Amino acid sequence: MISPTVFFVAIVSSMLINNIVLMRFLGVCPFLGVSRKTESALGMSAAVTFVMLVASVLTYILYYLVLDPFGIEYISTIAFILVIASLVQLVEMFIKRFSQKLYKMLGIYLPLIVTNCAILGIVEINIRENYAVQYGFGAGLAVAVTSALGAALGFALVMFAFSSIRERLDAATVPESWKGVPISLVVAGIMALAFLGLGGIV
Amino acid sequence: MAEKKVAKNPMKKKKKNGRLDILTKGFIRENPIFIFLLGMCPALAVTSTMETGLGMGLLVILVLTGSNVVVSLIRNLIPEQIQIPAFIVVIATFVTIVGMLTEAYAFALHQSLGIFIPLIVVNCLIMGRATSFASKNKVSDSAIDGFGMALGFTFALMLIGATREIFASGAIALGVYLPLPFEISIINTEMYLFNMDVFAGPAGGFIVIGVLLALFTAIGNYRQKKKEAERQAWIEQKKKEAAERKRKKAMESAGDAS
Amino acid sequence: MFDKIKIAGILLVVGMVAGLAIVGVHTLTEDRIEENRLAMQYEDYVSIFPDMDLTNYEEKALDQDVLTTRITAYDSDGDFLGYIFIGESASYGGTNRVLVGVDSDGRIVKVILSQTQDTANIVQNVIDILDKFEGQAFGEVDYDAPSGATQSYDSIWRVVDAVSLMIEGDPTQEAFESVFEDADSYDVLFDHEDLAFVEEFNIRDADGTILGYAYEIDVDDENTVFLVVDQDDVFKGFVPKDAVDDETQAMIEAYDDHIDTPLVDIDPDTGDILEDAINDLKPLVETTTRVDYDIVVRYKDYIEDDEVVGVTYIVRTDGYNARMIGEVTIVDDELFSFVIRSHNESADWGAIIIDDGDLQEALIDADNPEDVDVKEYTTFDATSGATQTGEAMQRIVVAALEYHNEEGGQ
Amino acid sequence: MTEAIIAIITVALIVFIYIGSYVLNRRVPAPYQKVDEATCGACSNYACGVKQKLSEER
Repeated sequence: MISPTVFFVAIVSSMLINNIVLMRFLGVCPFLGVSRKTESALGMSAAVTFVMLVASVLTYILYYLVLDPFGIEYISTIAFILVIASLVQLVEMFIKRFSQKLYKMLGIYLPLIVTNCAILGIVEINIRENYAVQYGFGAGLAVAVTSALGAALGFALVMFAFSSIRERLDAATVPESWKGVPISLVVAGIMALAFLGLGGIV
Repeated sequence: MAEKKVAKNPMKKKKKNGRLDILTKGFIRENPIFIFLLGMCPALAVTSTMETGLGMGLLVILVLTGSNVVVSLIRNLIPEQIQIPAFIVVIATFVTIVGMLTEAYAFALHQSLGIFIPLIVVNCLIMGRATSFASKNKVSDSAIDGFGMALGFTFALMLIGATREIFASGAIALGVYLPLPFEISIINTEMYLFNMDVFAGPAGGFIVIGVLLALFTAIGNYRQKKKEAERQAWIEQKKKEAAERKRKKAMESAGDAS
Repeated sequence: MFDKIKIAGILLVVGMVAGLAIVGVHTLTEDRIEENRLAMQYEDYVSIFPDMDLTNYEEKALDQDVLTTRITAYDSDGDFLGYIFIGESASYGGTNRVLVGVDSDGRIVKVILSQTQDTANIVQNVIDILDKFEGQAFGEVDYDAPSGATQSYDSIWRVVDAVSLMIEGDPTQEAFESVFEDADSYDVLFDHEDLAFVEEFNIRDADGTILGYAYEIDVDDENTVFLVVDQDDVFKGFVPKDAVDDETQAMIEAYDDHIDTPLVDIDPDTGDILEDAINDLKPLVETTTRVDYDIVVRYKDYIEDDEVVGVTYIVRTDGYNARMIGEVTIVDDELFSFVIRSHNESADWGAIIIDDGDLQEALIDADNPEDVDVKEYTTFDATSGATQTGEAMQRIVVAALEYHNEEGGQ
Repeated sequence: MTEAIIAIITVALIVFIYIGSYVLNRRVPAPYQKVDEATCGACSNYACGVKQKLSEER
């Protein structure tokens, strides 16, 4: 039996210490691209959270029930990206069919997720962590999903904070050549410095 | 009267050698990182040293050239409606293969790039070239385009990597990660006291790319202003010439009338 | 329709070609990748023992929580260089793989963090401090933990600690080895209360066969002695754990004459704690049938007219926090009493149901203890610790009954 | 050898599923929605259906 602290550490470390955007450099494209407005940042975060959770479950099962037993781990890259891509297609289809409201909220962001390295990155990291070997298949799945949730929350946190800063930046007087992405990157660098300090938590 | 030197029309495009242009446009004019902001994740993650940046660049060269060739080859075989997913399959296959080759022949590089090798799959640059160029052009042109674009990408990664490495360690080493027969430092300032570790870390990555982007934007702005000024000057001259011609004509017609 | 079939066909062809290409490259590169992975391991080995002969080393898998492998290193002349212990230990980012090199004098050569998922700058803090291990002898390892890297550092420390225990030896294990040459491992059976000895151990050889039993006696705060008997309860002497003072040594030696006599035949008259221990153990030995440590120890038979009417079983299981030991008495094939003799459950959760006693009563009264719904007795906490404590208690009763029914109370 | 065949079949199967789901998704029409063209133009995603629709409309 694994103790509850494992889950706590998994959430805290993947949300704050190994923050997916600022420490692991995953999902930088949406971080820069969709963070101009707080509203769209939150929409993107919601879509990422949902897809990330489902994708970690699916790929974990695929890896430990198919790829690992047959010794064909080497096809995991192509298998994972295609699983994520088809997942996104199916989710988009269902949302289109059954909930117009939800589609209005998430519709634009769903296709963007296929090329979001955050999802594929977290899925790969979860497999590399060997949770199934450490905790057993079932508990390992729980830990993997927990740390995926932590990563998604960390993404949402940084997206929200960054979009708020950018809304202010738009109103600030910035030298001509620094306007837009360059100054945002420097701001992101300062945010990364701040997150560096969170490393002392554990 | 000596003939006045006529200013060239800056708006008229210089005639360019087609293939050479395809090859070189990725360097500055259409640089994937500095101009289009494509593939920012690897640009931040694997550029703590120049050599890892170079290594990543080499892998992208292999994948992008290969996928462009294959996409261009099969562009007429695949029905329109399933083109994009078919391209993704092609790219994912190439990435898997290149990943295995790296692990076999450049193990240190494979270890240091870590999960960013499989993540080449989701690099927008590769899919972007496949849809916007390779699916519409000949095999040879697509190959050159892929190679050139990836070369520009490599150049950008190396520039970022070199900047970060020199600030972080005061030296630039080569031969640590790539399977080269030698291991040397290209530049060594020997100023160990002034090393700033933060540049090897995440914060340094963001800041360096930000500064370099601002630099590129500034250069671009300067060029554009220069071009604008040239254009203005040319228009002024043309106007003057026209006015001159008009005056002459008027004088001639006045002379005829008299 | 034809269009759809065409698309499906193309899909399959694309998939097959992609799969073929990947499999092809895999078969080409497979061996080389394997070689590279080995070479990476060797690199670590060589950084510990530069003279190590990579064609001649022994690798032994260790059956231990932290340490996974022990490598015995020789130099090119075949001379023994030392051991490399490989351990895996959890940190916040994932599992850390740690290598500890130990030379033939039992000193640490080097500690290497060979694989980690922790954040780079935290890892750097830890690596900076690893040099301090170099050259230290086990038993007196001194270290400064770096600030802000607690989890990463602890995971390394756990491995060094485990190596230390393995090199320094475990005093308990060594004491047992002085009696049984083949002694390889031991388990704590259960804690005794109100007796001269406090803990009972069994001693096993490498195959897991039980060689004998030991009872820990705390003579005073500093001197600890084991009373050892073999499988047939023949007295094997008292052995000291660690070093003992002269007085205790003299007490032990007074019993040397009795070695190899059945315990029940010993009738000492020394008046010290060792005599109490023997006197306390005698009745237990007479009535105890040991089955297996993890399942059931048949403890006491109640005999009336030469017929066994009741049996007490000691059952050990894992509770929420640690080992839990229960005593189940069965009279006339029916549950008579059930007491938890020792546990380590937290006072807020698990201990509440144990102290409460309702679950014990319910288990005794039930026709079939397996059917008792533990959750009813842990309503204050439906999710975690308490439920598991309750389930452990239920397991104890069920195991005792099962064993009793199989053996027919014989 | 069986391992290789399983690998090929797995890849083919996943490709089939993916492209199948893609085709199915394309057939389901998206509910009409107003898109902020300026934000949309700044994004360089190839797979974005909204963007394709916008360019078709133009």
